[in-house]
Amino acid sequence: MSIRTIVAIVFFSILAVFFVFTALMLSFGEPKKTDMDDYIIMHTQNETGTNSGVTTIVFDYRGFDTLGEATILFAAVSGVIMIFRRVKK
Amino acid sequence: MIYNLPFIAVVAMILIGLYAVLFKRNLVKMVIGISIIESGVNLFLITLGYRWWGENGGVAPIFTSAPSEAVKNAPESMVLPVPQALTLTSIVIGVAVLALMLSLVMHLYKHYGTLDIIKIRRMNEE
Amino acid sequence: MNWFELLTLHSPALIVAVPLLAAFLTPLISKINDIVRNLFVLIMLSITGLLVAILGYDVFTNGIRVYVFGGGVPLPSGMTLPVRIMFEVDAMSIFMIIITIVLAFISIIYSLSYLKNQDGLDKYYTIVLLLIASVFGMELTGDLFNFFVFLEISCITSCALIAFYIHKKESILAAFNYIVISSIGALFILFAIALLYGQYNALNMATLASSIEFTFFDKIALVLLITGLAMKAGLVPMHMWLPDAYGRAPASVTIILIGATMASFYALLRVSFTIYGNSLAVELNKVGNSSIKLNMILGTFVLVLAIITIIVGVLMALKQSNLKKMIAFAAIAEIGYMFLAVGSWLVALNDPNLAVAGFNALKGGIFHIINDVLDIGLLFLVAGAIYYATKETSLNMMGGLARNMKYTTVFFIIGLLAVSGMPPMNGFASKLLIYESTYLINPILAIVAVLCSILLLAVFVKVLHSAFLGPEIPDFKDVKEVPKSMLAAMGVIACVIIIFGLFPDMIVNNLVQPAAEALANNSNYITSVLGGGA
Amino acid sequence: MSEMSKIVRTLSNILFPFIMIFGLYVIAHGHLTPGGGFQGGAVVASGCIMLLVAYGSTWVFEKIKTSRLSVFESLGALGFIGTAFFGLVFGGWFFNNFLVRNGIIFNIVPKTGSTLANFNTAGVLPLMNFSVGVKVIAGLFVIVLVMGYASSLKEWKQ
Repeated sequence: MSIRTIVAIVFFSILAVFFVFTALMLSFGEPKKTDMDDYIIMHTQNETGTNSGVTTIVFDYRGFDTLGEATILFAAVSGVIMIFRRVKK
Repeated sequence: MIYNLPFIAVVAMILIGLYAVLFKRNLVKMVIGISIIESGVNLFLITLGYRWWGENGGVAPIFTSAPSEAVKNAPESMVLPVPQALTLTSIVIGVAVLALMLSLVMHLYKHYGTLDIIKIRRMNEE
Repeated sequence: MNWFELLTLHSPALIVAVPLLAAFLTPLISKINDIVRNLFVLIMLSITGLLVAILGYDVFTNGIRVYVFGGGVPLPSGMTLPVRIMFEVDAMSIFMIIITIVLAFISIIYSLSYLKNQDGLDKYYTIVLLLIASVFGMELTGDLFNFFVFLEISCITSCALIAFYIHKKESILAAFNYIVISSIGALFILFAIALLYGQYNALNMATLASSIEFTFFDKIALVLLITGLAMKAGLVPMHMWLPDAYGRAPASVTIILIGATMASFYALLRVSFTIYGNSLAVELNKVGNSSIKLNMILGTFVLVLAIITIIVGVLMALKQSNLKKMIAFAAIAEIGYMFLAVGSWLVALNDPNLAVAGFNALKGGIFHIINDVLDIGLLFLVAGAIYYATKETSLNMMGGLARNMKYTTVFFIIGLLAVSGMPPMNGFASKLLIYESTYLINPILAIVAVLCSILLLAVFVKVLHSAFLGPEIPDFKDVKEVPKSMLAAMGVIACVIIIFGLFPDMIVNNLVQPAAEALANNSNYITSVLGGGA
Repeated sequence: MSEMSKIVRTLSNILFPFIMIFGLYVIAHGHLTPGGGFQGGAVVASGCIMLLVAYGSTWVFEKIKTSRLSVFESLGALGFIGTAFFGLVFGGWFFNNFLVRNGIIFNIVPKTGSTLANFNTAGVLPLMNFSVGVKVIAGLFVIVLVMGYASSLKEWKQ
């Protein structure tokens, strides 16, 4: 049992206690506050013209996140191509 | 009836993934462990946005196919849309991190000839 | 609305959008030839630099600027909570952006000649631009989930850049360690953001700051956020990725990696002072008559880790034989100094007689960010120059390089004096501020800090002797000086270091002072979004 | 990955158009039904990867140059950030939905319920969906193609 595994076990058990506590205390199904989401559900149609509540958030209310997401995919692809650049016939 | 069963599932996935990353020696198993933690956190995001309504639960916030009485009392009957958008982003992040890690694992296998992290670290020392 | 006001109005969004646009265009433009691509990257960076200058001038003259994406007014009609994503730029973010744009310029100019004969360069410049854009995004954003997205972009791009030398097996292993640790850290941060969203249904930092009442879940979210961000900033228990990552990456990439680490440090400050600012005075438990508040616990925790970081950083630096890893451990020690300053400010937050010393410590810590970035950056550029000239990284193989690499030796001496805090250089100014204030709070801290700083000096004098002075090594006889653009990059940093060292109050008064005030009280951070509500 | 048998190749030829149609449908109707650029792009990319597996990565690697695919990906990304910049130019704010109600195409506000006339709605969103879809198709296909081809080379089989 090297020191590395002992440290790993201690780290694992502390985090396990944290996560189990949060899971048991949270209440499923009745969120405490929902005013931001209610605003979005009520205003999707006439403010952004879509019928789908999720797509308005992905592309209009929080569109900048999706731009970040597109750059993540772009970065991953150019990263993989850069790592495999020596692969010639 | 189901109290917070989804949250227990989330914690189980996160702990399994963490176990795989911390204690497994094979590189590919570590990568699988990280994607399990990733899906655990995504499940946690989705279950935070659920809202119980009427007798058979919340309705998806999409107006094309929503039943008429759900559309009438709109905000209470529909599930929260924001966590679903956040999960979309986090899934794509999971794909990107996975692609990069697997290409690095392929290169490590080409350079070191083994997938065992302990052997690789020992080879790297000297 | 002439074009200047239009540019100031839209500058926060454009500072992130212009590098992104450049990154998307680079693969297409690099099909023409290399010179056009390098010119294009430099032009786009100078446009971003112009925007940073405009935004900086605007924020320093008339306060915090809020930029809403897609809408005009922060609060939609009839709502008390913002819905859209917002960029919130105050004096502290401007301070960090100036550091990032300086590092970006130096890195690109340095890499023009440092990586000239490498292949796969068009992908390299694309990913460097994405990394710069993501560090800008991390420092400008006012939205927690948006910060997580930019943190993840900086993770992926810096991992790809660390693995740039794919023929070297150590850099691939360093990249793998880096991506594993930072993706787990980022997942913990995402879990904490989900917890906060579950509690307050708000992702905007200002809204969270005003509505936090420090329940059980906020404690867990704070712990997860601090561990995740400290893991990214290189604090002791999770610092193992930093020496390999800094040591194995090309020198021009390491400069921007330092900027990304400082952005994670800034985020740690932003989370603990702005979002949890109001709950720092929450009384957790009573010992005798004195009540132990959150800031006392958080402060002692950060102080203990800071002291261990400094000691581990310096001692490990003594033991290294690889030049780049030695400088990387010195960088860890410098990060320890910043956490020392922040921890002492946290400890001295609420008791009246130490308030001035605490604020001086915070000013010293913030000033030390820019000093450390410049000193460690200069040392890494020198290490890159040695590697470029002699293709040698381990110290015991080098010797007598001063004969034909005169300028690099001069720059190394300047960097050496600056890192260990000798008087003429900028390191001295900020470290003195930190020593004074931590001494008032707890004398042991200042004593350990001074000792380790002297040990750092010993480390680098050893390097100076073994690498530069010493007898002539036969196979280094025909070593010639590094090309002009690398010397220019090093020269710029050296001049800035000397200017900061000779006139520190010029920087402290009109750059560090507003940043420290912006960080200390989060009230106008909240009111500029929620409109006087909080 | 070497080539599959004849039966698998013909079957994948037959199946491929249906997967493409479904994927493009999911991209096109992103603002009406659940789905959008990312999900539809992933479906079409899985169709392409099915072809890659059926025909073997060495054959596909000669046919399709990765540089041309990354050009497609850059175009998709430029389309997306270009629409955001147009929002700045026309609508006054970065990422503004300037086509709703006063644009020339995609400007109608939809009614609840699934009526056929709803396709021409939601302003900027369909444009962003298309560009993100192109980007995801090209991106995912390039990743799997490069990995597949690299693993089929001699030096990787130690």
